[in-house]
Amino acid sequence: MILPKTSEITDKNPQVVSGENINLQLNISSSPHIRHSETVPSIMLWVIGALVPSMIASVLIFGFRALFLTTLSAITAVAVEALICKMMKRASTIGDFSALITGILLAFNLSPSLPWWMVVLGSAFSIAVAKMAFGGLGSNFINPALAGRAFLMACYPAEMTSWVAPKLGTISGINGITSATPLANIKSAMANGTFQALDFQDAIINLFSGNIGGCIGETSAIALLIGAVILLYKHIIGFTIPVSFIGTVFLLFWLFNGSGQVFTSGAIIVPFYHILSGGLFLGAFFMATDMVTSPITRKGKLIFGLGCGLLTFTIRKFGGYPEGVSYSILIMNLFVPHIERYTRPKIYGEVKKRD
Amino acid sequence: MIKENLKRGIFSENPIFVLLLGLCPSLAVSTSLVNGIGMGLAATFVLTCSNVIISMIKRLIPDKVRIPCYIVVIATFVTIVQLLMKAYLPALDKQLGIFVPLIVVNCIILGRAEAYASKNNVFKSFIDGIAIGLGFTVSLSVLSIIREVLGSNKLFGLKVIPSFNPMAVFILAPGGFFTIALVMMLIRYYSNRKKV
Amino acid sequence: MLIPVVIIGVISLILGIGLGIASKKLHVFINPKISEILRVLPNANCGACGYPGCSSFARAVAEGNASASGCIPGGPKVAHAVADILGVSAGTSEPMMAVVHCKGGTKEAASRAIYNGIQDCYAASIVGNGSKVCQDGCLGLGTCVKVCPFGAIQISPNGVAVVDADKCTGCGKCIKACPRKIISLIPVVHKIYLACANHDRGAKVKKYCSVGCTACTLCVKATSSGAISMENNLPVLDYTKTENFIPAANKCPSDCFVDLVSVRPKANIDTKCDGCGACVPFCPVPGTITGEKGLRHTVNKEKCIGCGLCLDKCPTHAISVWGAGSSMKTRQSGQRKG
Amino acid sequence: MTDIIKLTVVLTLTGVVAALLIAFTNSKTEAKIRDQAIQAQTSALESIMTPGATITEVVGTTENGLPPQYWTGVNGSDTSYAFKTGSFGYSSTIVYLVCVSSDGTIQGMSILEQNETPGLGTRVQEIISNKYLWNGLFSKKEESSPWFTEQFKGVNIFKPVTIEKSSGEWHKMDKESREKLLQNNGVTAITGATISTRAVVSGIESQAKKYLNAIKGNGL
Amino acid sequence: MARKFSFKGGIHPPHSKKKTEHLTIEQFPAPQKVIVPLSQHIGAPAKPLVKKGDRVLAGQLIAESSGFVSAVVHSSISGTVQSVGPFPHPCGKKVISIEIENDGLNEMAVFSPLLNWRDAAQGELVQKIQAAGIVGMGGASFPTHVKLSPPSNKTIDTLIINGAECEPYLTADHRLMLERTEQLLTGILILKKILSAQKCFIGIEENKLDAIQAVTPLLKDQKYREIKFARLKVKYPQGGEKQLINAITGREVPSGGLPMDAGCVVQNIGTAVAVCDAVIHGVPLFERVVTVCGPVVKHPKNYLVRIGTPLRLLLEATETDLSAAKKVIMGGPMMGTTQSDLDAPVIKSTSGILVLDSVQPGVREHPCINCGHCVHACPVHLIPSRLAKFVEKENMEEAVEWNIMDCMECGSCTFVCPSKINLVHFIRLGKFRVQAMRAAKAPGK
Amino acid sequence: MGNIAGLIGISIGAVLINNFVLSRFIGLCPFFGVSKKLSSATGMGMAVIFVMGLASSFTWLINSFILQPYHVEYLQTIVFILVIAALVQLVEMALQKYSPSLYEALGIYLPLITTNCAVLGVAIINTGLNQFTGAPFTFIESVVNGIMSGIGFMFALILMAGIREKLELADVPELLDGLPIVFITAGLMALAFLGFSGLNFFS
Repeated sequence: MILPKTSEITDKNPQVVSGENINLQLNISSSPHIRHSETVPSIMLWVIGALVPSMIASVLIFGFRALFLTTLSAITAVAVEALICKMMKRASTIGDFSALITGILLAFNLSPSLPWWMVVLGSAFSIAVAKMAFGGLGSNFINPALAGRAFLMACYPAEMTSWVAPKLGTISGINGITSATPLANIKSAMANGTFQALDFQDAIINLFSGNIGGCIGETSAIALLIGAVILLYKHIIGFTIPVSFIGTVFLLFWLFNGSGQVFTSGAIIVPFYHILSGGLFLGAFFMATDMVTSPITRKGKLIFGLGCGLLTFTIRKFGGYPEGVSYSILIMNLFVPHIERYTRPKIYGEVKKRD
Repeated sequence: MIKENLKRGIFSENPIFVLLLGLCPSLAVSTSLVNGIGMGLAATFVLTCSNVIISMIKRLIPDKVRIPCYIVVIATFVTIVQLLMKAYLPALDKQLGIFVPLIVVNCIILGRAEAYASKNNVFKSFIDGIAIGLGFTVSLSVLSIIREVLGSNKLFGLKVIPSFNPMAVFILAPGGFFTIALVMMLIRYYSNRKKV
Repeated sequence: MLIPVVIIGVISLILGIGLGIASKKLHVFINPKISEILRVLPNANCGACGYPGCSSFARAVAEGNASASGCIPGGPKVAHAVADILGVSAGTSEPMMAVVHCKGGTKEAASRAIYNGIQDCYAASIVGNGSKVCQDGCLGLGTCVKVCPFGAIQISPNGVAVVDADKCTGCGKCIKACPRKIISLIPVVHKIYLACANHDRGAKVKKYCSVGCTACTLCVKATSSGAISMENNLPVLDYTKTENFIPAANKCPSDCFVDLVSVRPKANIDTKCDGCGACVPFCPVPGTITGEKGLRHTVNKEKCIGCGLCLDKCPTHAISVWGAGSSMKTRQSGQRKG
Repeated sequence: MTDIIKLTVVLTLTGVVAALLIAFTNSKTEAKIRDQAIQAQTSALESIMTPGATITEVVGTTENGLPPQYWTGVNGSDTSYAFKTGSFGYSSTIVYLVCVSSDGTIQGMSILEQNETPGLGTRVQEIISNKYLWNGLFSKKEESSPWFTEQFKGVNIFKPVTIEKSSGEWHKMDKESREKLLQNNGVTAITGATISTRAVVSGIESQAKKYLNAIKGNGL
Repeated sequence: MARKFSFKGGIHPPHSKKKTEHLTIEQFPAPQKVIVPLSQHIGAPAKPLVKKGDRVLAGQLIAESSGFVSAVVHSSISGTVQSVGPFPHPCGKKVISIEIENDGLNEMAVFSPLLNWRDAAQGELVQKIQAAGIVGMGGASFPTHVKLSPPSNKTIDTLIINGAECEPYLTADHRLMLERTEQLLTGILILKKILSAQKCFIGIEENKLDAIQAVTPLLKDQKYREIKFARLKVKYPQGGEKQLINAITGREVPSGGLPMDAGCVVQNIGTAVAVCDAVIHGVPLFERVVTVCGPVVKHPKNYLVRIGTPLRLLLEATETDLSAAKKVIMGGPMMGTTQSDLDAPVIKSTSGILVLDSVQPGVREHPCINCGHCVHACPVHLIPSRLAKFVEKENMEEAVEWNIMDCMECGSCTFVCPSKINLVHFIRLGKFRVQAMRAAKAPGK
Repeated sequence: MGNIAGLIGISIGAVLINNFVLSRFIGLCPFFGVSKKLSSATGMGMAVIFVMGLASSFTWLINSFILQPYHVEYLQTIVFILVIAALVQLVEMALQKYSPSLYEALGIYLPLITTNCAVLGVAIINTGLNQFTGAPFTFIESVVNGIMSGIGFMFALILMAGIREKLELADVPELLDGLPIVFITAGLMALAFLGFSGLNFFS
């Protein structure tokens, strides 16, 4: 079906020839005739705005290289999208700002020490393969930024898992190890049996402020929360996915905290440590909630969030990677068509079909 | 006629990119060029031999046991290849692993047996086997070269591009799928251009 | 040597007997067409057709659910073989082609508003009945283009659907698709049709369409066979009564007819002419055939419309029609009878 | 009925002929295949033993923690022992041969099988070569062993083996720091593949120690 | 009055009612010429009873109904029939209409009032309504007498009067509630008597405070005590029949069914007033209240207009700047239809005429991003974005499977869509296609 | 109960980590062929699970009681494929005769399975070593491995079918429309499944 934009239609339409009963150029179109002011670019701009606090935090934590990589990633994403649109001979879609978000989110998921050309490669992959190959915004089934991260992870695992220390100091409580992420620490601590030695209370303050090693945009929980509040307030994301996602992770790590007990202070601190570290907040608020790749109904979103949480727990606890948020979201993305199929809302006045 | 057949096998009826047959081995063993060529030649051998034998015995076989008989013929040659490889190319055999016996179920071979060898004479079937087999080998080599160079920056165990940090994903499963998509896209692009 | 032979021998023996018995005991009747199709398929069971295996594809084809060319590995050869089994060769009836009964594009026909919506004729017709003033005109949004399996319809730059006579197979899909019901089939040999479907009459039509039929009935009068009649202010062409709508087409003051033959062949009078003048009254364009009685007559090529009405009237078979008309067979007077 | 007999006969005949063909090929290749396996094992053993050692295969009982099968290499007065052992790495069981002298010093080791992540764990078998396609294809192939296993030479299994993560990979080190590493009884980890590294190290530490102790306990 | 009635889904478009909600209804002068279409209702068009040259009186029957689901048509002025033929109609097509030239005498036909309606039989009352040609005046234009004659196997226990008027701009019902409160309530009582419904509600959105204040005191009166007031939450489409039933009774009309399947009948304010006029005064439906409003309408008005008055006259009377007009809409902005011909007349279901100065995106501006706004807005709980995709890809089976036929085209999904996709247009196209498909498959056709 | 843990390990390995389609590249032809529609993907998946379980047990028995005792392991390929082919054909005929409804649901997919390398693949894998225990597969283990590999296959197939049905609604560029985009989809799926690598519940 040929679907030109409004402007094109009006241009292409013939001049109204005056004839019988014709006096003016009225438009005929289908109802409704008024629209809400919210647009796709406005949504995307709000998301970008919500990412600004994290950006500032990352510059404070990792220095200007973080900003450089993010900018580079964003520019690459937009440029690749523009190029592909041109190659496909379709109207450029960079005006919807979705490529910009993909670029920023990808950078937020990368180590600040990553070589710049890897960032460019990942960003180009995100846009070209995970998004534009399927027809661009709205057609992709998998989160492009996360696909880019997974691609880089498979390409350059060593570089992707080497971290730099935060600028503001070492992680208190985990002295000596500055280049690993808190999650890698807890994982190895659990494996070595030195788990009790970690001073959690101190660590959590650092986790909250973001003064830890990790990816560019994921470290500062407080900055991410500010962004999340903006998105929630603007109704761009709902509570369903973040709450079910983070809640599931919290609950599972609380119940299976490794100490065998549930109601001790040590047991309760473990899930806090887990939800604050790694990319959980970034993932739960900014990537699992990606509209295109998450279910459309509330019930579907709930299932999606629960699934993400369960998978994150599984990968963090039993998997080969210390971090499981991005893979859990990617895997749940694959389930979205089925979740949507089975969570179709009950329509008004639904009549049971008789077979 | 031979030339025509080869052209058909490699281009117009390329088993992987056009007919979409034999995908499993082509993705699994195309991680290195040596593996790719080895697999391709092994399959070519089986394809040619079974084509010849089947075209010979096609009249003797009752319809009901047609498929089992064909499979037996194919499996025989696969086993022979397997044994020969184990004896003379043990390293390659180890690399190809399970995919050598899986040549039996490669749709190309049974497909050619059914579609061609069971309807044509011995010589024609022989040529067809070689042509399609070569097409398979060429396609495998193309895939292998792309994947090995991008994925490990190596060919025959030697580096290819200076100061290129290889993208390991191309050796992994996702890279296999991406590569085949890429090649199919290029083929489509050029055939579209030809038409226009 | 013995062990492998025995093992395989025994296994194949057991399987052979098993299969043999099973094929007898478990025999189920299948449509012979299916097994016939199955024979010509590659039987690679590759699944590329989207069906689970060759046999289910064969069944789908036999039941008409899948196209004969659905087998990708088989290619065109197999497709032809399958088609032969199905016997989908075209019927023996007269070849037909689709024509669009409207030629009022953006230049000729007026709009009453700007349509702003889905580019589809149905979609436009449910929003204030489209943007054309004419209630029966082609909306030009290409719904017929989309359904044509042969790529035979295009929207002209002028904004009306035009059928490519060479590509059209007369399958009739566009007829069902058109919301205005202005596409119909005509016998391919005729090449002339009325390109208007408007039921208004007179000056009213002229106000909004320069090529609209005004129901002036000149075409009816120009067709002696009575093959054109007026129904609800619109001429109706009866293609079974005559083949010759050339005079009618030429008479139309609004140029509502479309002749797919761009240049009609012209009549020519050869030396056999004895100047009897019998042909002159039958010529629909006065002053085309001239000549003095008894002398060889001549045809004014400028005026001749190539209708061929004069052919049968010539007692000496001196008139023939030939010329640039490529798709029209050169006709010799006297050859056609009845 | 004749139908059934006919198809059974055909199928059986095909099978028999096929079996004959295969059996024939097998008879011709059987010895060669066995040779290949033996040769592969010998060359693997030779590469990890001190050169010139006489290698004897010992097929033992599994009593007292003895390995089911091991090799001794006698070189003058020195006796070294080689074991085949394995441990679960990141995504597969890594199987390797390790040769230790009676005091627990690793003489050499070689990875036999692994199916780890390409680009990460598979680097346990990585051979560093700087030859390019254009200058290496027709030149003589240089024999070199993987750096990862090379660094185990001289490490003592009776002392705790440390895994060095921060100082870079062994093949990038200079001679001095390599010696320093050996003094610490340490090996370097493969960047990003700590799990695979740890699997190999802990496998050697526990298994080889156990076997060596068992052999020595048996008075050999 | 604590309880607010509402339903699940819906949207909050700007009301835009400020300009007209305080304007009293003005009588619009009878025009020089009226065009009375024979098809102003759902069902078979009426059959003309007059011919060219006949003289007719205002309120005189000029066309009789041609079936059960059909409605009679009356002349709205006194004058001479000019012609009977195809004339522009608000639906965009040309429809057989009766053109009457005004003789300026405004001579009324003789009406037969029925003052003692309480003693009349139900059938008689229905007949009265049928004879007055009353149809649903909210926009659906379903013949009222049909709604009032439920089949014997359906019991109606609830009558709901729809005072929601949730469409932006429109204030016709609002003004009626204020200015003709008594007639309205009487009309409701008549309707209730006809249906012998036990319960009767009048639902008014809470933003029409003055209307609530006008109606509720009267409900305390002994006469009108049977009528209960329901305060409705301000939300579009609160006035949708099915939404209103759901909000007030909690019941759901079964998919593919009618309100009567849920034991309810919903009538519009305008209809109730018309019923009162028809029964008590015997006056047929030949004029109605129309809100004329919009950004380029200089003097917005609530007019009492003769049916058949061309739109142009209304726009001229309100000094509308037609050069700035981009769209003329009959009805509200959410469900109204665009007009291409200003000679189209006001018909029985014309609740308003809006003139907008902006063109909304016709098809889409961005691709669907699956945001789910349409899902939350849909009062029928469909997934409009998916339906639109199915229609676009012409996958009608899936569209039907995902309940495309249940869409009521309220426009909520399109209103909220950030991609500015005209989902409603796609769905309407889809429904049309499905109907065409079914018709083609139906046996015997 | 170590046995149960071992079986769970095999199951998770077969379904998630070493998924036949997404990481082993086995059974790709039907994966791409029959994933167009969810309904046929489900039917195919069920049929594969059934046949793989059946084939695993048969081939394990043949391998352990005939091939190994007589030292004719080199006949593996031919014997296995013969048994599988005959088995599939018999099951198909039996279904067609005795349970037409089941045949409609599963049986029509059976011919496609004969040449599905997944079935032969799992039979051959079962003759090797269990990578979790380092010992040869027991009968139960091999049947579980067979069924679970089948489930893994179905899992991937169903996910793919869901995505492909959704892709029908997307505006895929002409150059990629059809199979190329399906390959890219499979690649992205495999990329996501890398997240399962190294999953180990019993370390």
